[in-house]
Amino acid sequence: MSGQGEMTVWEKSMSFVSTYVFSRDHKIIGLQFLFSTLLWFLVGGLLALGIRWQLAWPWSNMPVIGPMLFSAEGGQISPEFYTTLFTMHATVMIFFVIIPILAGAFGNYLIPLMIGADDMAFPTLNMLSYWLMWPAFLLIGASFFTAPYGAGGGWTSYPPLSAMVEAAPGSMSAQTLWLLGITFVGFSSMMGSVNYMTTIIQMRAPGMTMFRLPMTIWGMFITAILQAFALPVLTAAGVMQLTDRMFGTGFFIPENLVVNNSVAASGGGQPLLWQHLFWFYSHPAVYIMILPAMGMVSDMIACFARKPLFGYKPMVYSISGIAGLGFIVWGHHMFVSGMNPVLGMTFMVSTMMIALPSAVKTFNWLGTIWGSQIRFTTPMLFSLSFVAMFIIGGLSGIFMAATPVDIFIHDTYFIVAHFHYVLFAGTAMAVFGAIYFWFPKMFGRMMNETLGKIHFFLTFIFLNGTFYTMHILGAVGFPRRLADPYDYPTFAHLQPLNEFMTVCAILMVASQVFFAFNFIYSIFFGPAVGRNPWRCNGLEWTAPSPPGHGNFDFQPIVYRGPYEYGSPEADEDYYPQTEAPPKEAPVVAPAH
Amino acid sequence: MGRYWSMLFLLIPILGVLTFVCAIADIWPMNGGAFAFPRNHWLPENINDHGHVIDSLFTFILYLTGVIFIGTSSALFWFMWKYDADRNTQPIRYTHGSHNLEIIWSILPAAALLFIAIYQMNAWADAKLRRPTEVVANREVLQKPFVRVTGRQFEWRLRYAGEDGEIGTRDDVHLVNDLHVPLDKEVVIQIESEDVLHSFFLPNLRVKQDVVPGMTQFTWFRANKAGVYDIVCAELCGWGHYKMRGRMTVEPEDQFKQWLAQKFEEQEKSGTTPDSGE
Amino acid sequence: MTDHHDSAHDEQSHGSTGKFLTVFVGLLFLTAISFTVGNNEAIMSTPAIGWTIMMAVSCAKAMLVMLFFMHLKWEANWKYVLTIPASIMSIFLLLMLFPDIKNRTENYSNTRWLHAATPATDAHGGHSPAAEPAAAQEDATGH
Amino acid sequence: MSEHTHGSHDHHGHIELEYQPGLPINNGKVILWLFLSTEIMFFAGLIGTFIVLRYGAPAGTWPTPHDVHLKEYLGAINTFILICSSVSIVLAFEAAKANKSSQARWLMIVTFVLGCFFLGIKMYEYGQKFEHGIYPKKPHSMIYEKADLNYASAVRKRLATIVNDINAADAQQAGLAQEKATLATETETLNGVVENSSSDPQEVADAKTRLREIRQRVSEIESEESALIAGAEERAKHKEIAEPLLNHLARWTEVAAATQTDPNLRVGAIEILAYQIYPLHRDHDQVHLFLEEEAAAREAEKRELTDLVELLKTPVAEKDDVAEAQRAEQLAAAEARLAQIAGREQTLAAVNSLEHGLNDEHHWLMLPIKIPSGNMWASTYFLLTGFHAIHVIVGLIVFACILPLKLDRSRANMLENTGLYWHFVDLVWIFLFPMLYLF
Repeated sequence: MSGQGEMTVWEKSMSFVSTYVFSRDHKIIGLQFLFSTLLWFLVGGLLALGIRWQLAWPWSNMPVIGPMLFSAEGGQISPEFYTTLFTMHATVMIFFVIIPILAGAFGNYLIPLMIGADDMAFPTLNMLSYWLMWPAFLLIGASFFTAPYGAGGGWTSYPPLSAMVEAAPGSMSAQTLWLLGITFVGFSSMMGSVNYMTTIIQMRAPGMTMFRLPMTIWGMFITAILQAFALPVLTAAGVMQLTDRMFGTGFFIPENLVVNNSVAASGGGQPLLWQHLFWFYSHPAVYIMILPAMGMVSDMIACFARKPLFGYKPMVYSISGIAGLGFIVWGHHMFVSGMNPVLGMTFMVSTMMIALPSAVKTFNWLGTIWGSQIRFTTPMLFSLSFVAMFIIGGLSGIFMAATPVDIFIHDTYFIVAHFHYVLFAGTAMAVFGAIYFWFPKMFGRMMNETLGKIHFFLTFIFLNGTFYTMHILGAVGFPRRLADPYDYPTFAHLQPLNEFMTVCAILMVASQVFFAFNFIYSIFFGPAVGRNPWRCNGLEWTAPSPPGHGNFDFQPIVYRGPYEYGSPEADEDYYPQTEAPPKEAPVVAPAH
Repeated sequence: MGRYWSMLFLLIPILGVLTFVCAIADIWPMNGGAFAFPRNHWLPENINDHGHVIDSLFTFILYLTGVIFIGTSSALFWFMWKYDADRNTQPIRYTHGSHNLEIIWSILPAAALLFIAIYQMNAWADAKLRRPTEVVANREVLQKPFVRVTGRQFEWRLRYAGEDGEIGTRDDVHLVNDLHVPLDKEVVIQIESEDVLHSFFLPNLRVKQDVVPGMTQFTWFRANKAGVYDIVCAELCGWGHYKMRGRMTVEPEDQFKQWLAQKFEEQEKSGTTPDSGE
Repeated sequence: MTDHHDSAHDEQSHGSTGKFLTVFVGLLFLTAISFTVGNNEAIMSTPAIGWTIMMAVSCAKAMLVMLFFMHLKWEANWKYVLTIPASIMSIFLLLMLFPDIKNRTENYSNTRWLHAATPATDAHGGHSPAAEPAAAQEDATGH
Repeated sequence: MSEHTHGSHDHHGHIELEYQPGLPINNGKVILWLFLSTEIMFFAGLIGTFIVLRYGAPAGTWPTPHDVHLKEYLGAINTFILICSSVSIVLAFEAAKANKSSQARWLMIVTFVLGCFFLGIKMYEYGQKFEHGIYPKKPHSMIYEKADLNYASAVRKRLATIVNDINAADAQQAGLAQEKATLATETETLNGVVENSSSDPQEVADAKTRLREIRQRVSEIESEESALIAGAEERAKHKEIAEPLLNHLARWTEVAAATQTDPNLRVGAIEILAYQIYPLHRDHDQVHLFLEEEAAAREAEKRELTDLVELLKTPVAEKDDVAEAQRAEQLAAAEARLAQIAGREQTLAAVNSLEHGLNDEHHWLMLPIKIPSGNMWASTYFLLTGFHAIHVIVGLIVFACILPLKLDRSRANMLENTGLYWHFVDLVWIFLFPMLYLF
């Protein structure tokens, strides 16, 4: 807490630009991330509707949004544009929504508040990590509008398709812009993650031992480790693919490929190498996309169940276990890729094992609400639905981990169902819950509960309508990324099911209007609240709402873990981390 | 509302299981309604002798996960129903966890998962590692492929070995997208790619193998039902990915031989091979 | 240890100039070893031995630099927390790439051999698996 | 996570703390070590790529340093430089810790200069590679994996382009000269018109306009011409070299490779071509065998042709117009072939005297070269050393930023962190040096 004296000095001399635009305050940066990612969430959702439209009614004009989004196509989706659609949907959702909203928005906002620090360890670096997202936003945005079509290599960008200009003539420079954009995301995430780790290691308030950290912080911490160690490998691979495209190096291109009737630059490389390097990042990345959500859900469930989190330490160990195992399971994305089949066996065993910590977490959440007193608030409903959906997403993962089964369901809609259950029904629902939960801290006002519940109800119904049916498509073997699968006799009869899913998807996107209205309305007109509207234990609830510069108007000292709800020692049913125990002298954690 | 929210969560296991039951039993409640669902919403018919392992593994995992799914989802529902703060006047159970429970619910899933992992290794090895052998001159050698499938934007080029059983000789038959396979015979297919990644997917045979440029790979199966089936490309290969469709005809061996001879004759007459166009 | 002296966190300096110069000489000596090994035809005739020696020497050099120049020898236990995970993961990444190395040549398609580099002593394309040179030839001329 | 207590008070004096979480090191050092961990992963990705491509390359094809003009001793010198700079920066840190700021500054300057030396040597090495055409390039690299027909035709195309360009330039020069001459004549006529007092004023005015135009055009022509004239001599020289190469090296090879029935001569022809352009040490013996074989074949053909010519030249008793014409044709063909063989021999003799091949002798030729696995070698070499060099440059920028500061005890932390980064750069080089120069 050494910074507070200086803080007030520079606070006075700050202009509007340095307060709200190029701010070094972690809370402003967090909100900047939040608003940017929510906007991109809208874009990603509309892109998804494009995909769904094509799958339900192929080659038909899309009303209203069609002419708006793809006026060049006259509202009809062309096959090239379809590849761009799913590439951009995934890219936007993964790199611009889920990762930055968890690590960028909530990570930034919550880490210093929850550990009792006045700011990040390196505020300027923190600011840079946000502003480095902008080149990425612009590059990938530009790649979408680059003629003739945007990047069309899928978000996995497998070479040679993506490494050779000739292979995807529609993508041209768009793919190059895409790769550059991903490189910037990499720099931004790398800066953010080393900063988070340093902050969590170094800046904790007195008494805040590692095992008194809220699960959210543990999630963020492990996520930061994953990002810091996995992302550089993707950056390296991305740079190599860039040089393949631009200078003719051929790391991922075999000798003299004849693509599109032209002989490609002399290569000698290996397409599978890209897949290894890519998944070395992108598998841990799927945990990057869920661990913070798990942390936030744990906090919300404990708070609204008014009961200590069941098995805090096992929870911590299991997310660490997920992180550790997460690095050695990437090969399960490559079971049928032509990788050495012996490697497939090794990866299969490690993949099976990673289901274990996930199971432990689920049981612990159930254990938390067992014998509790649940308050059915909007954040709680979203959190419980996270648990319910995560069960589905986790169990469907076992199918893919079993290598022989994966032969059949690999690259089918079963996979699409699986990761949408984990990422949308899981993470995105947790994020909605977290927004409802921390909104009062961010803006000093409450969001409307009724609108929130309507939002929850509709989203919950329609997301299951959309994604649960995908399992059935997958069981038939319905492949992903096909612009028009109904030419295949095997899949021709699946169109009605797809229509049903598309209707659900449209309604699901439409129900977000309740959220958008609620969010914007409440920023200005929501009922004002005090410091601790939910009566929670965390350090962030002892700061003013919203917290000023330097966060705390007193020096927080931590006496206990974050989940002491209903403690017999306390007078009320919660026991803030900063509240000194009665009569006794401050309890100090044993030093060693 | 309170505890009635748990009803929504109860819908998950009920509708979830119901969906799968309907799919497996091939009953669609809304048949003939606004969404006229035709049938066959389950694994496509398996015509590969080795494919049963995959199907039974799939159903085994489905039942196993189904039980866990029902169990956990019902627990979630029940806890939500029972421990509503508005109704439940009992004080909370102030506990930080149970060491024994943690051990139990770590070991049980671990054992189940390890069991699945080990149980299916053999199937994996059969599918990808143990290429069928044949006896040539009293020696057991790896079986030779009878056709080479080359993926190319956006078609499957086939080169049948012809009479002599060797690919790369004069009597090869060149065709596009038209795979014929002898019935009830163990066959090996050599797969390659000319340009980008493709994936050779035969849904009815439970066969899928990515085709990597620069690599020669083999896949094998034994088709046991005559008919015409789909060849699907399951790896994004460019804008025309969706139309990279092949047709596989399974027919008795004598018919197959006859057909091949006829195709060879046609090829000899026209004097061109599909490859010569390049 | 206290953080009173943030700037120079240890009063009794652990590294003296003499120690650093000794390490310096050691590094030069090790460099000389790998240079000699790399240029020694007798050793490099079985390259695996040469490679192993050189990598061992490099690891020794890396350890010297890390222990003395990067002061790890005198640091508290945090050094393990901050260095070991990355080292393990990087080594694991390299190890897992190994099984696929042979994919590049062992599963090479015959058409590729026509374009791939072949050893100089093998000018007649004898390196390609003899299975179907004719087919390969045909394909090549087709392009 | 190590936590520790300390007794009395926090140095800002806010509150009496009895308990201090975190590591006993400053935040800068923590974040720097974490950053170095990410860097380790980054280079692990790059080195992993190198290993996969190096050991996945067809056996025995990876270029030796000699093949690609890589000097081991330059790598060794660079290693030496980096080790020296590591020592100097660690001593600078010690000096700063001991509050000897001027000594620290001197040591930092030494480090900075050493870093610049390292980059200088690297640039020299890169220059050498570029000069020899060893770099990946779009759409097709100059490096070919093997000497096949593709390669031979690429050489022929390049030579033909050179000759065509020269011819085009010559033709342009001649055209310009001719235009100038025409304009000169026209000027004389127009001058006559202008000077003639009896001319129509309108005509005179027109003539004057035209004269102005002509003067402008002539100055244009002269400026264009001057470059062409200046290059004429060089062009002539180049043409003298390139034309025989095109005819007797490239075309000969292509014809031989297409028509020879003897497989040795067929393969050998292109191998010889590749060797003449860029001699690989390992190919030496074999190419000489090929050369001998070709020479023998050539001698045999020459003898045959000479006999034929003699036979054809001996007068025949019977006069037959048709037969006579045939004989003349045959004679011309045989003599043309003999001339070709003579040209081939002459060119070969000239080229064989070159020690380092055509490309080295005449950099402007820029002919395609054959280095097995050469493109992958160049890709990995430039990737690894390039990223290392970028790290060196970043280090130098950091040095440049801290040099103006007073490097006393208060800045020792900054110096230590800079040093840690610099040592990491050194560490990477410790592994790159044997892998790239000695393996």
